[in-house]
Amino acid sequence: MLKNIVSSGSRATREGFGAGLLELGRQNPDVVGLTADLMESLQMHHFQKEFPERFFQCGIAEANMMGIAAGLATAGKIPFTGTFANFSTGRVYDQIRQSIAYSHKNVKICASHAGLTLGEDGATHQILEDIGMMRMLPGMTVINTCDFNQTRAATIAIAAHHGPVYLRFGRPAWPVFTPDNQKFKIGKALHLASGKDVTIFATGHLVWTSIEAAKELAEQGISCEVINIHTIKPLDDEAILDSVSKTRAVVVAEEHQRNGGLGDAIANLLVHQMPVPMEYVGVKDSFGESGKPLDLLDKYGLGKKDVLWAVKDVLDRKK
Amino acid sequence: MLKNIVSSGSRATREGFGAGLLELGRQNPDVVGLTADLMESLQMHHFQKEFPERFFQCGIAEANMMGIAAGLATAGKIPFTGTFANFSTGRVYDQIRQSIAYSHKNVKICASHAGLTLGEDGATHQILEDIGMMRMLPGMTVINTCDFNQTRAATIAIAAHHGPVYLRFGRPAWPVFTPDNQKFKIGKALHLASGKDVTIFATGHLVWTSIEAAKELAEQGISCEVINIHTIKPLDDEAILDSVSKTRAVVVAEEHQRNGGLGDAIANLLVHQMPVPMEYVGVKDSFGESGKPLDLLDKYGLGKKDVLWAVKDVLDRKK
Amino acid sequence: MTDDTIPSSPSLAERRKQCNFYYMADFSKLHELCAQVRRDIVRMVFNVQSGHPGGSLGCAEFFVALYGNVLKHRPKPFKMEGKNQDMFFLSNGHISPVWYSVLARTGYFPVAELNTFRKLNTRLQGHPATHEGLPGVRVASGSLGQGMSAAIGAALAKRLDGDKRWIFCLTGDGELEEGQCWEAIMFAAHHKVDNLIVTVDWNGQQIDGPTDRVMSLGNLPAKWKAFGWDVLVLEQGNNLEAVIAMLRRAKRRTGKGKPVVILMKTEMGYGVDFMQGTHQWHGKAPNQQQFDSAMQQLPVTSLGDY
Amino acid sequence: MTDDTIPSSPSLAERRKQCNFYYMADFSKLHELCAQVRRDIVRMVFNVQSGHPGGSLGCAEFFVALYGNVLKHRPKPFKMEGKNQDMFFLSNGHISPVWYSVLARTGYFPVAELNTFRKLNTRLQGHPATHEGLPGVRVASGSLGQGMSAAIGAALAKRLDGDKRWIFCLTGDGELEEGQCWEAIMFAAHHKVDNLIVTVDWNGQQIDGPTDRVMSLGNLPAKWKAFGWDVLVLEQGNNLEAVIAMLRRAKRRTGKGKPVVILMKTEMGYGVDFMQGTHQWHGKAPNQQQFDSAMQQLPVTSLGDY
Ligand SMILES: Cc1ncc(C[n+]2csc(CCOP(=O)(O)OP(=O)(O)O)c2C)c(N)n1
Ligand SMILES: Cc1ncc(C[n+]2csc(CCOP(=O)(O)OP(=O)(O)O)c2C)c(N)n1
Ligand SMILES: [Mg+2]
Ligand SMILES: [Mg+2]
Repeated sequence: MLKNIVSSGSRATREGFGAGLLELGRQNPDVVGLTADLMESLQMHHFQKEFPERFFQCGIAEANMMGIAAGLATAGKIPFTGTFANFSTGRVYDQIRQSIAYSHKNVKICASHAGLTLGEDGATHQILEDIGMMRMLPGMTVINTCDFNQTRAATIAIAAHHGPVYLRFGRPAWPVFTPDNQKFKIGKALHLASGKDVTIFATGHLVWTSIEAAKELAEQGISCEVINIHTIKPLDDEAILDSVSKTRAVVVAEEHQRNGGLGDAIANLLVHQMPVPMEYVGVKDSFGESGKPLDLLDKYGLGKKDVLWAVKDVLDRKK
Repeated sequence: MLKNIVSSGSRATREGFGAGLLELGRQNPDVVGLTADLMESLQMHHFQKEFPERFFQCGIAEANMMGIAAGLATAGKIPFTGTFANFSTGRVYDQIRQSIAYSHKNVKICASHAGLTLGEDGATHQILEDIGMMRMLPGMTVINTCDFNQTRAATIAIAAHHGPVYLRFGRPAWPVFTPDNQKFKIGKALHLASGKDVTIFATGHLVWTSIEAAKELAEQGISCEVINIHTIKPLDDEAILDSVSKTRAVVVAEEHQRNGGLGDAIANLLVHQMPVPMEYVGVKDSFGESGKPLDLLDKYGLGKKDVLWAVKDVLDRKK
Repeated sequence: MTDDTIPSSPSLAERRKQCNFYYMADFSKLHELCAQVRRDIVRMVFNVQSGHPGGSLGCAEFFVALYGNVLKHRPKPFKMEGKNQDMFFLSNGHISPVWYSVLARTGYFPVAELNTFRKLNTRLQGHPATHEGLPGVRVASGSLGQGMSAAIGAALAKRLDGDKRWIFCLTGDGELEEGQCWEAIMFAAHHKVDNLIVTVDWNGQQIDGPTDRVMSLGNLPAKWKAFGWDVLVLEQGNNLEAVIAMLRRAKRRTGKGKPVVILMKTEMGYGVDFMQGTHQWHGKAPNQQQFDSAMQQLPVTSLGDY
Repeated sequence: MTDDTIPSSPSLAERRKQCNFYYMADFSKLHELCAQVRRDIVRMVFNVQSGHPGGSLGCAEFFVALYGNVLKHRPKPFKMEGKNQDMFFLSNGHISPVWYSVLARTGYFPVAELNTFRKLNTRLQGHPATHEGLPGVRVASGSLGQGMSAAIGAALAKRLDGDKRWIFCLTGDGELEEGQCWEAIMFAAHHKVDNLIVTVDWNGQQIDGPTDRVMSLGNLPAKWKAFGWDVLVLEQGNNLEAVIAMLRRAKRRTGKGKPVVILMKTEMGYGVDFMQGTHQWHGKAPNQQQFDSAMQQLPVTSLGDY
């Protein structure tokens, strides 16, 4: 099963967003776009070109953009906001909280350049806390997609879901390995490979990393279940517990702080339902820095080797 | 031991902050205060009256206040910012992140009116995600005090600690039960009562609630260890693991979302080191509402009864 | 004859009534409503010993003028999307008492519900919210500085839809210290959002004192003008006729490529002598004796207390 | 004779040297430094194929004027608290290349370190940071809109300490769309922070296009004036003498109860013909051919490449 998962080339997840948004624009006249002076970084220029009157340039004013999106949603539009993940969350948390989440507004907060793989811009831009922030908000749907195809599909899917959504994706070209005609089901974990020794739950860019690690582990005789948790909230409790009841050892891999993210979300579930040994692959309570995406993942412990070690550590503890 | 913990009356934790800040003002000429149009709510008027030239009224502009604090700290001052917990965190997360945490600034972010016990102002003001946000920030010290005396002591202690601190306290009068001449040790969990069946880790207002619950449980023959986790970051791993290795069942009680707060911080530690059954006493992924503080705690599952149930639930699972 | 003309035309009132729009043509009734709203405010705040009477009292005329006479709105059934209606957004959410009173008394929900203000399980939250489904509220407010942005979004949507009605928004003056307000102000001018009328409750007060002392807004008209708005100054924000006339004038100024702002001078606490002209009553409830004194100053009306 | 006088006095240069303050009296040397800084910028960005050449090139004169001539500063040992020195805060952190080049070439750290820009383990982060201990940087920037606030805080501290030196700050013009800037601008006027000189890089460009199209700043001088600042407009922000003269003039305008702003017109990409006057090079690196062309336009100087 693992062997069948292969990459068909590399494309940025944010391009998947751009493609999905353009399609949506054609399907649904209520879909509108907003950006805060980062139109092309978000790949929203395709939409803007075809639907200029449905696209709102907000300038460098993210707080106002969130409020405007809330107002547009109030009047029945489906606004997609686009800026970097840092400026989509921490910069505007209170605005999202009050005007969008608490007010039940149908706003899609679309966030690119999340995590370390942003690369050279460095720590001020490399948000590693956004999943943590967004998953604390009642009523928020939190999605972190793993490749171009999934991001495109998720973009289209969230328009059909009524309610606020945080859609997180990234900057660099990244292996594409999910089907290009997939249907995206919010809240439904994707079972990528069956195994019996340990379950690796991964999200975003680290899904591919985890697949690669699992392939290597398979050669060493370690059988990993690999599950793509694209939706961090609502969490697919059932899929998680099903898998863990079998493997009884867990590794969680995410491009995020070890505090507050998917790791904590799963730990929260497991200590309540099924306490088992867990290891996290994630940033260890530090800021990032400038560098090339892969070098950064390596330095901060988010590489394939780190997934391998985490699996071995957790298997040691399982004994 | 539990029996000896009695309340000597009620005072608001924020008054402890006001008293501590005034004392600090007298001790240390580098201490300066800032507020964003909430001077008396924060009880900073005592300081302001005595040291008007060292107090900066920022108006309703929290983002700017955080930046100004960073600048004051750069030049060697020890700024204490004061506003509601909501406006101290979510409103200004990116400013804290870049200008304070990432820049290693010696700023003390002091936050009142945290949680449900804010009362009638309702959900827009009742932040239940602030601990979660602040504990994700590298280098941030996160403290949530339990009564007047502890808040006063903590206020004084954080001035002596170099680095950014988030100090969280509340609005209502609340039982005072810790010594009035205490020394506050950042990062050192306070062992309040020894027990063998379960450990209750509590923070903030819910420490008192947990003590009351533990007293009642003692009468029912259930022996609770009660530990006051006033410092959520850095977490006192040793004290926690020591206790859990004995009781092997954990309840965490906090005036916060169950997602992202002290519960998740302890779950994170335990799944890595000592997976055991846990229950959370906290808000279950919902916004608050207007009402009286105790009624709200009751409705949202943060009352004494909820600690009792959580203990019983976890003991069931421990078997 | 358009609805911008003063005095108001009974035929318009009739037409609106037939379509189930709310409209009050009779000025003496509007005055009476103002008086009753003031009683409601003080009673609500006294009742739960919490809330914000000062700003609420100062804005009674504004809300009565807006909901009683200027706004084209259908209280029942309340439609979130407000298509072909005027929409109002309250940014300074702490003055919820005056809004709730006027919403109730123009038919959005039962007047008796005012009695639940700020109590557990109420729809009348301390700060206005949509969470419990209170008719009339479209976006929550309370954390300051956010309402104008939402109003602009709604105005853009109307423009997209070819809907010719107006968006109204009220903000506090202290609230203008929030940077987000200036983001919104800049945006509205740049995008020529000219179906929008913002009113500033220019009472010169905020929590910690007079605005001039806490964080001066300086030359406020000059600020708005420099940001590209059409600026109207209303000196008599507590004069009902003046407020109505100004709101109508503002409507006539729309559609010309500029957003319109009314800088409305009001007196915080207006109508209750000891609350008047001071920041002290921004967010404080009267005690029994103060309550009695206020009730004496605010005469009973034919509308009746809730 | 004060250090505000032009042409600069050799004796002052001497005095400053003796106290280990940096000071460059010779204008031809300052011009040469400008030229070298431009080479540094393009080489740094080309080297890692990332970074922001446009705004950096446009601000070369400003940084050389400031660090070479106007600022009283001691590069070594760098003191975070900057007591009795002038302090500078860069708010638009993306133009780090120009700052790093000037910091290195005025002695804050080895010029060779420019070669590490944006590479793993560097102190020269993509956006300026204190985290790795780079001398010269006091507060991180990159997320826009925050630097003016920090500068004001430092200015307040100097006032408390009776320290008579100045605080300087540079912000982008697009950056002024951030509401926090207007909070800071309002604060500084209200608190009469008159030991502060803010400069705006008024290049009329931002990422998505000309500022006028993306989010117009409208009448920018009127905005600052309405917010209570003493406003100076510099038409020739890429003329070194004009920048120095303006910075000195600004210093003379301080101490009078108002914060001072210089609206400095620059050309984005100045000095490299194909980068000039467009937003396209805000954050793009040249390819080999473009790099060669740029290097031809920016002559080698006696200072030498890093
Ligand atoms: C973001 C934010 N900061 C602070 C507060 C606390 N607060 C509530 S009302 C108020 C004063 C508002 O002043 P103004 O807008 O003039 O209203 P008025 O007092 O005149 O009613 C403040 C600071 C808040 N609600 N939101
Ligand atoms: C808060 C925030 N939002 C968005 C960005 C992305 N960004 C970086 S530079 C820039 C444009 C800045 O324009 P300006 O200040 O005029 O600088 P210039 O392009 O002229 O160098 C933007 C939008 C950012 N760094 N920070
Ligand atoms: Mg006011
Ligand atoms: Mg610019």
